[in-house]
Amino acid sequence: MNSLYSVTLVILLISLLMGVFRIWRGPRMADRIMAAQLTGSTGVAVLLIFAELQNQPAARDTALVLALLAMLVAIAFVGRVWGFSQEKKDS
Amino acid sequence: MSSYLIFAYGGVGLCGIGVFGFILHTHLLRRLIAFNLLGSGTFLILVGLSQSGRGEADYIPQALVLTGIVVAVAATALALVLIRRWAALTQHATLPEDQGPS
Amino acid sequence: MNELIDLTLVCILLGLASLSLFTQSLFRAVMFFILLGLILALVWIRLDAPDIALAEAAIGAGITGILLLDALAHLRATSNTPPQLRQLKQPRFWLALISGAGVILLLALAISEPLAPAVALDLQVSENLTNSGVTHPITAILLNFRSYDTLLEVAVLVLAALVAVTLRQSDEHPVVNEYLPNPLLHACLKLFFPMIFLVSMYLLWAGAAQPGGAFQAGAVLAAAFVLFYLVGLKTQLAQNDIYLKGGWIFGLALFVLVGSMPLLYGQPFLTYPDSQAGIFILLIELGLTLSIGWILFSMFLLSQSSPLQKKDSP
Amino acid sequence: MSLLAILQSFLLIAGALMFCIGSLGLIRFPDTYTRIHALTKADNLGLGLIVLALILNVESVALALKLLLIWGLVMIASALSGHLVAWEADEQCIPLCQPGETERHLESEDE
Repeated sequence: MNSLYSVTLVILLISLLMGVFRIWRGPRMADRIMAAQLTGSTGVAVLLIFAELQNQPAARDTALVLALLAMLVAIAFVGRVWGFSQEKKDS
Repeated sequence: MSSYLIFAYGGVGLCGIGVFGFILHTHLLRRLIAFNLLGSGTFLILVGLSQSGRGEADYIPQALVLTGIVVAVAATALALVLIRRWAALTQHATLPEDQGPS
Repeated sequence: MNELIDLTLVCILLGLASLSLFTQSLFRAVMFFILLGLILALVWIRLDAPDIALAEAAIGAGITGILLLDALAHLRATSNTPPQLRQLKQPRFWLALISGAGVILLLALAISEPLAPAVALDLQVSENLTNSGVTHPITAILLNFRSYDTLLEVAVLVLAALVAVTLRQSDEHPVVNEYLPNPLLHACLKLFFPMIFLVSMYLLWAGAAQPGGAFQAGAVLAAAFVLFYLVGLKTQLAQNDIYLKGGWIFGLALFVLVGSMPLLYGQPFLTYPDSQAGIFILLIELGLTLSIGWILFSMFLLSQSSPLQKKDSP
Repeated sequence: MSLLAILQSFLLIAGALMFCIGSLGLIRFPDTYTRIHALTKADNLGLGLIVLALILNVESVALALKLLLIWGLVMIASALSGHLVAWEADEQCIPLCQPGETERHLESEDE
C-alpha cells in the first residue's frame, strides 16, 4: 500500500512542477494565479496522502486550512492587483 | 542520511540564497522576500538538526519555531507598512544609498 | 523511496527560492514566494512537525501572500528599478555571491557534526506533561512551561502594531476599500466565513490534545478578517481606535490577569494550580487567538492607510 | 490483493493522473478562458478520486466527513476563483485566442 501512495505522490509532484512552469511562463497574471490555485489543490492532495503515508492525522487539518484559504490569494489578486494595473495602463 | 538531515541541509541552502538575494537586490520588496527566506531556512535548520540527532520528533525546537513564525509574519507586516510609507513619501521603493548617482 | 521524496521536496524548495529572488518581474517573485509557503507546509509535515505545518499553511497561503500582493499593487506606481541581473559586473554581485556561499559553507560545516544536547529537556517535558493541564507537548511548552516566552511574544506583536499605527497617515487619506461587486463571491463567502471561524475554534480546542493551538487559530482568524475586508464588508469596528487598540491589548491583558491570579494564593507569577491548569490555559489561549488574529489583521489594515499619492511636481 | 485494494489503487492513480492532465491542460491551452477549464476539472475530479480512495480505508465516519468537507471546500474555492478570473478578464476585455494563433504572440503582462 505504501509504495502505491509513493507512486501517487510522485505523479502529484510532477503535476506540481508543471504548475510551477505555468507560473514562470505566464504570460498573463491571470494564468499565474490559476496555476497557483491548481498547485494549491495539488498541495491539499499531497497532504492527504502524507496523512496516510506517515500516519499523521494532523496533516488532514493542514489540508483543511489550506483548502479554506486557497482562494484568498485569488480574491486579493482580482480585487487589488489586477484592477490596479489596469487603472495604471488607462491613465 | 536521515530525512531530517536532508531538510536541515535544505535550510542551509535557503539561508545562503536568502543572504545572496538580500545583498544583491535593492528593491525593498525583494529584500523582504530574501529576509523571509533566510528566516525559513533558519527554522528548517533548527528543527531538522535537532531531530536528526534523536531520530524522532523533538517538541522543544518545534515550539520555538512556532513562536518564531508568528513573530516573523508580524515583522513582515511591519516592514511592509514601513516600505509603503517610504514609497509614499519618496516615490521610490529603494533606499537612497542604493539609488545611484542620478 | 522516502529519501527520494524528501530530496525532491528540497529541490523544489530551493528552486522556488531562487526563482522568487531572481525572476525579473516582481509579481512572479511574489507568486513563487506564496508557492514556497505551500511547499514549506508539506516539508513541515515530512519533518513530523504538524503544528508548524498548520501555522505555515495559514500564514504562508493566507496572510503573507495577501500582504505582499497588496503591497505590490501599491508599489507599482513607484519608480521601477531596472532588473538586477543585468548588472552582473557590479561589486555588489560579487559581495552577495561570496557572502551567500560563505553562509552555506559555514552552516554546512557547522551541522555536519551533530551536537549532543547537554540537558535532556524532552525528558523533563514528558515527565511534567501530566501536571500541565494539556496532553499535547507543544501547547504545554508554550503555555505552561515557558509561558513567559509566549507572554513576551504577544507583547512584541502588540509593539509591532503600535509602531505601525504611529506610521499611519492623517485622516485626510481615508481608507478606500475597493468593493468587488460579484454576487457569486458574496454567496460563497457567506458559506466560507462561518467555516473559517469554526476551523479556527476547532484548532484552538484541539490544541489541548493534538496539533493546533492559539497561534494557528489566530493566523486562521486573521485570514478570515482579511477576507471580510477584501470583499468590502463592514469594517467600521476597525476604524474606531478604541476597538482597534483594545483588540490588541485584550489577549495580553487577559494573559497577565490570569497569570497573576496565583499571586493571590501566594504562588509565583504564571504558575497554575495543577488541578485547574487546563482551564487557565484554555482561557489564555482564547484571548491570545482573538488578539493575534486582530493584530495581524490590523497590520494589514494599517498598511492600507498609506496610499501612494501622486505628486504633481517631483 | 483484495478487490478493495485494487479499486483503491485504481482510484488513487486515476486521481493523480487527473491532476497531471489538468496541469498539462494549463500548459497546453492557448488563452486565459480555456485554461480556466483545465483548472477546475483537475481540482474537482483529481482530488475527488483521491478522496474517494482514501475514504475506503478510514476507520471512522467523522474522518470520512472531514475528507469530503475538504473536497467540497476545494471544489467551491476553485470554482469561485475560476469564475472571478473569467469575470474580471471579461470586464477587462482580454481577447480570446484566434484560430491559428499561439500564445507566444502575447507579451508578458507584468514586466
